Amino acid sequence: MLDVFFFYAFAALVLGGALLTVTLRNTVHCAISLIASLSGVAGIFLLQKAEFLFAVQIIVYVGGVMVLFLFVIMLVNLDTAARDRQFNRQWIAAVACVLAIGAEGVYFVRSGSGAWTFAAPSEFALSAGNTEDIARMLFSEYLVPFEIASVLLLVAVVGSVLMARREA
Amino acid sequence: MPTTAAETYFPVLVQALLAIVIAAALVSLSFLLGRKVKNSVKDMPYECGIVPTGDARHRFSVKFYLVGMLFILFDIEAIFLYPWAVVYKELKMFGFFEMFTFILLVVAGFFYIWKKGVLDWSHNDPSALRSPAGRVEMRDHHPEEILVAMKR
Amino acid sequence: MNLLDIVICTPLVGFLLTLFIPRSKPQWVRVFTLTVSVIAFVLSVGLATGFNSGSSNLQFVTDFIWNASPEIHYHVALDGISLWLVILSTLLTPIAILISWRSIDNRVKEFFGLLLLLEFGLVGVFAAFDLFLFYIFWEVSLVPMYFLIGIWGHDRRIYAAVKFFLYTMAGSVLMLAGIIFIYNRTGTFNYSSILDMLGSGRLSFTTGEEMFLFLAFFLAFAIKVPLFPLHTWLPDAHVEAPTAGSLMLASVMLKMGTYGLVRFCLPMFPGAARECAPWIIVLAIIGIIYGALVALVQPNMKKLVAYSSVSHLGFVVLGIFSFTQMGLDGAVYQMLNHGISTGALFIVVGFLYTRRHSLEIKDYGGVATVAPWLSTVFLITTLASIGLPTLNNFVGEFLVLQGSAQANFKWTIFASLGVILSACYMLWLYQRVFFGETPEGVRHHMPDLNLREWVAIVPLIILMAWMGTAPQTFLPPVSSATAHLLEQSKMNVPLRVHAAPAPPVIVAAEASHAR
Amino acid sequence: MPANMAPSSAEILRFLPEIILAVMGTFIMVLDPLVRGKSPKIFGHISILAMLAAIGASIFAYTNPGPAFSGMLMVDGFATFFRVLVLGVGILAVLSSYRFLDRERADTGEYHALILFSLVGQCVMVTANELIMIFIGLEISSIATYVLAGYLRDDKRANEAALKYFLLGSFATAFLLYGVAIIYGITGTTNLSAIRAVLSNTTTAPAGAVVGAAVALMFVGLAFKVSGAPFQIWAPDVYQGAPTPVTAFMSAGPKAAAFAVFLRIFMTAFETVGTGWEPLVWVSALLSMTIGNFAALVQQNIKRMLAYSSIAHAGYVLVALAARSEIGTAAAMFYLAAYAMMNVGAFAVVAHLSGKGERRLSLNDFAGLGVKQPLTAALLTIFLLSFIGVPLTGGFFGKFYIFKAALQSNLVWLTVLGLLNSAVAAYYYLRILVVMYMHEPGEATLAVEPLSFGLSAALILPAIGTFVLGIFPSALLQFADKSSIFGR
Amino acid sequence: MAPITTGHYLGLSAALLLIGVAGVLTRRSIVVVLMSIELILNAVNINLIAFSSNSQNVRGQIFAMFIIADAVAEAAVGLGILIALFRNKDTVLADEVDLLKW
Repeated sequence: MLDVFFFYAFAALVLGGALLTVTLRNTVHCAISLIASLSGVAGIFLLQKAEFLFAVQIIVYVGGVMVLFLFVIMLVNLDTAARDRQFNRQWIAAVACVLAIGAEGVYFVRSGSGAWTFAAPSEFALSAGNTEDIARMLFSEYLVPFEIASVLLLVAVVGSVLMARREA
Repeated sequence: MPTTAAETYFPVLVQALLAIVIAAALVSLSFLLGRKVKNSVKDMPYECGIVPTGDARHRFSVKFYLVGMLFILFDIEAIFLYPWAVVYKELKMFGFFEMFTFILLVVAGFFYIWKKGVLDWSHNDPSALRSPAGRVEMRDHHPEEILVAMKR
Repeated sequence: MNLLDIVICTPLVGFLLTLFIPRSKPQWVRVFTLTVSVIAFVLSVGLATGFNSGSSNLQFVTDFIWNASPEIHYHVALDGISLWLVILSTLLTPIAILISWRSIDNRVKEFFGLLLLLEFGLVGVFAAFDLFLFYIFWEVSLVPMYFLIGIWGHDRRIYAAVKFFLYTMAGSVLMLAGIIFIYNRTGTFNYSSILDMLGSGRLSFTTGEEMFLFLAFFLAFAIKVPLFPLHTWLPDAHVEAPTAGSLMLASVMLKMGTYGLVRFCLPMFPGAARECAPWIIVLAIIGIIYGALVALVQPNMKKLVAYSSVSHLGFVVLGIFSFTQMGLDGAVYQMLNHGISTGALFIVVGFLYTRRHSLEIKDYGGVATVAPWLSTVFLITTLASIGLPTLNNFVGEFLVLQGSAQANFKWTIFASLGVILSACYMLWLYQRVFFGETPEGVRHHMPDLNLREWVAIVPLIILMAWMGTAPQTFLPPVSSATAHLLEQSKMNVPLRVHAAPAPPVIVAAEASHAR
Repeated sequence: MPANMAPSSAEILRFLPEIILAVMGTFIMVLDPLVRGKSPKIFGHISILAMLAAIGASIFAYTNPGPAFSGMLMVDGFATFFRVLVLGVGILAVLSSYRFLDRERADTGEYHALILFSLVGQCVMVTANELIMIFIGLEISSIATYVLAGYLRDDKRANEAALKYFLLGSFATAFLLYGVAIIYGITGTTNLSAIRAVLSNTTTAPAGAVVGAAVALMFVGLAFKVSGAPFQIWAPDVYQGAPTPVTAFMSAGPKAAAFAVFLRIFMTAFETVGTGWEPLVWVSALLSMTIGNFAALVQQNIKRMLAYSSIAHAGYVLVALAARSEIGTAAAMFYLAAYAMMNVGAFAVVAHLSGKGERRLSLNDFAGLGVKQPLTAALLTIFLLSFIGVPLTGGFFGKFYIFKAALQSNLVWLTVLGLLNSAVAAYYYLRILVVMYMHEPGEATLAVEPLSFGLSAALILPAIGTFVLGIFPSALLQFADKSSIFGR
Repeated sequence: MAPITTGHYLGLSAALLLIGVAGVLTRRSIVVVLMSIELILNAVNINLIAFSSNSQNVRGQIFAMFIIADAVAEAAVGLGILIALFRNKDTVLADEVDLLKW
């Protein structure tokens, strides 16, 4: 019961935040709505017993990415932009795309659970320690993606320094 | 034994709610009960605070962005480190080498940043953005101004 | 490696070696390429002497697998039809080099090198007996001609070159689709194997497939011929091309189209070919008359000759689709004749152009008085082109008309109109250019033929007379090849089609409307 | 359990090319601030050596093919083919950038480090047999390429190109991920072979509509990456705005790698639901060819024209995918190899001609190149003829194999329309030839500098390759044929 | 109230995807477009976590970790590119980025 309540509460937070993000005029307000939305996502993670991901979501998104966004917003001083027209002229494309995805969603809702067949639960159930589960699999089976992720970070370091830094 | 995540974290929620209520109550009480005086001295920095110069909206140095960016990149490194630490004992030496390789590459990135001088704040901010819309006008706050404001 | 392979390779090797001649030595280039092309010609004459004209078998066969997957054969051979077309190509290349000797003075190396590359492609097209190899040579011959027109042509050369390339390309991609389709069905590109399979019934197409394939091939060839109404690229290309380009284009490249019709369309898709024959013949006859009428009113000599080509090649198509021995013999013979006489016409027009720098008929007049030998040569060529008895075209046209009369007499009547009209426009041209008042410009700039020009034109004049008086030198190999071809194209054909003579044009048209 | 997960030496060998590239990329990155400005060419040399070593390692890894790291990677003929292909593209791109970087005074280690990192990503993509692995490889490659596109920071066109590429690229990635997530949900795995097993088992197969939605989402994501219509809108802007050697690189390397992923996912995991996705690919192939070719007809900017042509060529490869057969896969592989060579070559010529600041990019700037620099013009002619599909060039056999595969799968209309398209395409390639040979030399060609050593190498090597593929195609095709079964 | 099933999470994720796509396509401000892309990535993560808990295997969560890492890398580079553009152009509106035909 509590579960249901929390789900709808977090879902409202997620969707409300998201809607405000894409509609608000002031970019700083958009960023703050985004934080709300992402926090809601973190709550959703928690409901699904993904505690580790919950922590990551808070640390990385709310603590990291959003700060970055705010820095950039201040760096490029978006106030002038906020006074202008807010939406571009791609309405038709947007409506078509949204309708297509929406129709798909309606189709699945109407056809009910029959349309969905989920993968059968695996033989071993998740243990209580979410982080241990992740760690065991990450550092054995997902060894290569993990190591290669460091290259991804390096690319990001070189790329952002190269792009943002002004050569002396 | 709680069965769902929501029940597990119910105490946490109660605590969070409590914190919010207390904080909100304190702020709103002082707002409701306190005496309101509005003059420019009230808007001045308190005691030894620095007198603000310029517009609050004036541009940040790109250095803030760079440092922020570095922070979250190493943040990612940290989130990989955390589960590793949890199972470190099981992984033994293999786990050590695994993480060593990972960290080595990230440290190479750090070295690069260091040598590039991104962390060097001492120079006269060569990486500041040039202001496209003309310089923001800097206003000086003279002591007389403050005195005049106080008299009002 | 037999003689045919050597004939094919000589121009290619010559082309590659030309690339290494220093740019500063244009004369070396001229001499070298002329030598190479003469060697190729002499070797190809050896082909004719070594050819057993009584046999319809392929001769000088080389067949090895060039590419394993998909299996592409380097399969070249000659039969009576390809033999003469190969020799025509090797004969006209040195002549083309000779007539460009002085008139081409910029980018000499590229020009003469490209002529050799063109020769390589042309000889290959006529010798290839593998569909894929044929397609490759077909496209290879396209590229040098594109550059020849585009770089050394006249004012509107770029338009003409691009139009030429695109028309041919559009047709040939459809042919490629057809070739791939056949390959997917048979697993081979080897033309002999495909014909064997068709003959033995191991390969057969449904009516719809056969029609699709026939049209895919036919369109590619019809554009090249060019058959009315696909001819519009031809006048542009001819007028804008340099003389050597016009020569090679008219004399040899147009034959690629008619050759393809004879070689591939008839034996592989006989049913569809007969089904479409009435329509194609209507187009051919329209082409004959239309070409002649348009030629009649042309103010430009090259354009006049170009439209006359449309008219002449209509005869060739008529002969091919009459499905008679005589008609086919005549069609093949007419391909050679047209190559010789129209080639000669372009050469002589080129001589006039180098002297007067104009192609407009109104700029000439009275040339006969200042350059009598030039006039004589032009006259002989004109008469040959008209189809005067004892000259070459007469034999070809006669055979074609006789063949078509066997199939349907009405066609002959319409086609004969074309012969009469050709006499009109050619003789009128001759009269306007060579007789009458001699303008100032002509009087002072019209020296008679020089030695190089004599060397270029004399072989063609000899051939005109030879082919007109002694066709038996040339016809036997052709006849045995066409007889074999007719035999092949009767296979797998439902009786109703080849037993009855094709219906009269108009009736056929009405009948299909009724359907 | 985890302790004995330590990889065997065979597994590490199979991963050696990526290791070499990553280590050398990091090395160059660290070296850059240390030797900055002293000997800028050294970075290029190192990266070429690294790529050669990686090619060697790829071939060596193929001597002992098989899966590695719990099925994450699959070193098979397919992977080796594309590894060598993308590395070859990398070498040619670096060769053609020496002079360019020198001219723009932008010769830094970062450029080469990013190219090597991007190659790490591409090698991972083509080797991966697992969706997470593919995703990470794709992202490394893409992010590095976004930055490379905006490498000349002071050039507004490059800024714009990078931004557009980044926005649409990450949008596409998000779509791809959504599809992947659904696939994970209904199959419980991200391993391609395991997904195939689930989807092909008729009793446990998930509902078609869900699979269809997931496949469609992934198709959208991948079509973005290979610039297939109707998701091609980014390509012309990005190709035009990016520095030319980078355009050469990204229009061949990452594109080939994305196609490799496309082929591997759709021909292994989703092969059993092929009738469902074939119409999608069919439409996209036709649209790409048509839009690409017809839009290219009217372009005046040479880079933009080549960008549209690259959309059209993506369409041809999609035709091969629509054939849904092993020979189709082999044909696509062959085509991509031929395409990579002619495309890198053509862009290298553009880089050579464009001059400092890339100002000379109009079609008319080629006027008279045939007179001023016959060799450059002749090489470009070879590439253009290969683009058109004239016999004896690689492009011809590529098209031939593709349409042969399509006809074998009874895609008659697609074949006919595709071939007509290639005839249309001849027109705009001919325009370049026309300008190059039939116009008098203009200002641009008179100012063009002599071919530098690196550029000549970057032109002559692909020209030789184009001819080799055009005259002896079967050697490569047989390897592709053998590899088109993905080591199954 | 009905118990919360995996389907509910998928519905939430689909709605978030929808909002994100709409944001990417309609907003002019590049920063907001970037935020919308983050929204889509979060929609993916919601999906993954729901599937992960449904099928009781942890792969989905690991996948989500990598997606977060990637989102960070993308955001860092993307904002870097934005700054580089801003230096030269003084605009952060998507449809004013029009030197090349859009």
